[in-house]
Amino acid sequence: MHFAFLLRHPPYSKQHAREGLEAALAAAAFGQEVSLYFMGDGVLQLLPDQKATQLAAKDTSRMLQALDMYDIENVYVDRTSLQARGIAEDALAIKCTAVDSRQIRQQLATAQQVFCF
Amino acid sequence: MHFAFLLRHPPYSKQHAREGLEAALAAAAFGQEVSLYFMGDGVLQLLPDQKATQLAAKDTSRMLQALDMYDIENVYVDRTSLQARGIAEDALAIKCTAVDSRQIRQQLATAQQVFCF
Amino acid sequence: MLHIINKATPDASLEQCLALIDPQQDAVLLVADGVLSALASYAYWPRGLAVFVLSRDIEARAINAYLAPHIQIIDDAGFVALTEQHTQSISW
Amino acid sequence: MLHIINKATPDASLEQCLALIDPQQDAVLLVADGVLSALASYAYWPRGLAVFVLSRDIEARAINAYLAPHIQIIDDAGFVALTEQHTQSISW
Amino acid sequence: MKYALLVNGAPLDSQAARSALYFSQALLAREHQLLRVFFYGAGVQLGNGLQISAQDENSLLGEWQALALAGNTELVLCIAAAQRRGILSATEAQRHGKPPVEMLATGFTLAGLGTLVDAALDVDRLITFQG
Amino acid sequence: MKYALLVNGAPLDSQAARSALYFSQALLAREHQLLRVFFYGAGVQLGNGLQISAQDENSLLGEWQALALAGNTELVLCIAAAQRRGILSATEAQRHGKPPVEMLATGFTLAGLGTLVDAALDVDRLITFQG
Repeated sequence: MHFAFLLRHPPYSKQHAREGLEAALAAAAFGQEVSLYFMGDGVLQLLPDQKATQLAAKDTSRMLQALDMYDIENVYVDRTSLQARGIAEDALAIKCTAVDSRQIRQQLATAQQVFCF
Repeated sequence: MHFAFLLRHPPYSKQHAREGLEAALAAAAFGQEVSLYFMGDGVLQLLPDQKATQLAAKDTSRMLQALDMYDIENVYVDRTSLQARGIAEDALAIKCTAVDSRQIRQQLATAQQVFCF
Repeated sequence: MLHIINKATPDASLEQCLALIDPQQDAVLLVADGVLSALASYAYWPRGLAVFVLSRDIEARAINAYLAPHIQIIDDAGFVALTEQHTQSISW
Repeated sequence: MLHIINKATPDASLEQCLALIDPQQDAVLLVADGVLSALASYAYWPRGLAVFVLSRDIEARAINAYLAPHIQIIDDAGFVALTEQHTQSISW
Repeated sequence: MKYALLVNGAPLDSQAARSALYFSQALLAREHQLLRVFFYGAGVQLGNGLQISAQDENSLLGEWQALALAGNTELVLCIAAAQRRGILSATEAQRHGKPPVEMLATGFTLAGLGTLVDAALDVDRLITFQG
Repeated sequence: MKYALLVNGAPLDSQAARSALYFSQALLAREHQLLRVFFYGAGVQLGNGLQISAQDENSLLGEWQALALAGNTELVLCIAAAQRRGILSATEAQRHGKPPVEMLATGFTLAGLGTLVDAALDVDRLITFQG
């Protein structure tokens, strides 16, 4: 089954970034096909060199390194959200495919479940 | 001492409306001069005929009836916020003075404390 | 796709939801503080989109008189019916 | 007046804060998710307004390289100093 | 149809648990099955059995417990999310070297995210209630 | 100068308590007095003494307790806001007919909104940390 996760929150103030990724990793660990869509302030989860220790928090960007291990290959980032924040596609900590809203809409139509964090 | 309360949240989903009013009533009960400023979605706290029982919640509009009892007379509503929501000044459940941002700014300058809910 | 929105504007959820909506096939259900986006004064819903609000959330907040004319009011059973009709949903 | 903002845009706090700000006398301090409003791509701060961000919130989120040029970075002691200088504050 | 719910919002500081309760009651009234409600994020706070409802409000927790009995519905708190927010069963407390106080409300269980994934696979509809 | 803080945000689901902690440490380092921290709204959840910090994170609660000792600072939970969110002292629990479990973390007290008003009158600066 195909589970899509929309990751829309910036890291650290709240637990959405962390708990969204944990849910996605769990779905993959339980053998489901997982796709991730970073959008809105969620694209900030993808910035390299985060210093979570400044807030004594769990470094969510390190959790992204685990995506490979869980065979999560479908990692997408909303191009408009990157542009609105002045972030270049090649400045991200992990490899993502930049997509637009139309592509996201089409891909979500094939998902068994869409989880929103 | 003069304590100003900015009441900016709509009633019921969260506790801001209720807990903001409770803090204001407490300040008045402890003998302080209190002024209330309803702004943004906070103006929705002022609508008559709320049915809080639909959500098994505490009716915050009934708390407004207590303002008189606590001698809170300085009750202001942001005119722009009402207009943006299509709400007439005479449609509110209690008597408020409609003010604009400039007036609010001037009045806050005289407050000992500004509490924001 | 059924889009369920529980947040008042301004909020990123609304923008993101609108960017993904297909007005021909999708429906929007406003619940909790989300019902505030059903006010007539908030006019950003695309033409032709089906927008529903939950009656108990409207009544609790006493905003019946302020709703945009095309908004459809449903009860809890109507909410369930929407989830029966739409195989997919996103709660923003 | 010191305005302390801890929320990312879009959010009603920003609008309401901007409506009350006096750019000549007031200062804005961005903390927590509020620091995202210091990005160069977000250009709604009135000219001449002093806008500060808390360094640990910037570093945690790794957005140093993206800040608007007029934003001033301060540490925790700088935050305390701002509260010393301003007799009044509003946390939005 | 078979349903499961995911509730992410705190019981008092969001309307999520309240909205989900009314939805669940309507589900049962329409003779759907509600297999499981998975509480995640701040939503786990509903399962704090030590909470006391104020006199002037109904007990949201009690209504959920009644719903679970009526619908034969599992109420599951995500164990990791609950632990982060200080909600432990007596067993969990003891495992962490604390006094074995039972904080979990009657009718709730602690389980991992796998039970959310399972629910998503078992049902016709999984509906999320955000905070 | 004399300071007091008002913390309205939940400890984990907002950054309020964390930001307020660093601010408080900087206050003491600059030799200000921090008389009282008043936890209101979802902020009261910091005072839940049954919480357990995960291994990979520092204990926010423990750091607050250390700060309170170092600064001779009162940590006060709003009693009404705490009760709504299920956080009770043993005395309060018993008064409501529940087993007398002490949920309040060491160093915290329950008190009414009057102590917030008092603090606002007693200090030179009252700074709020929102959720």
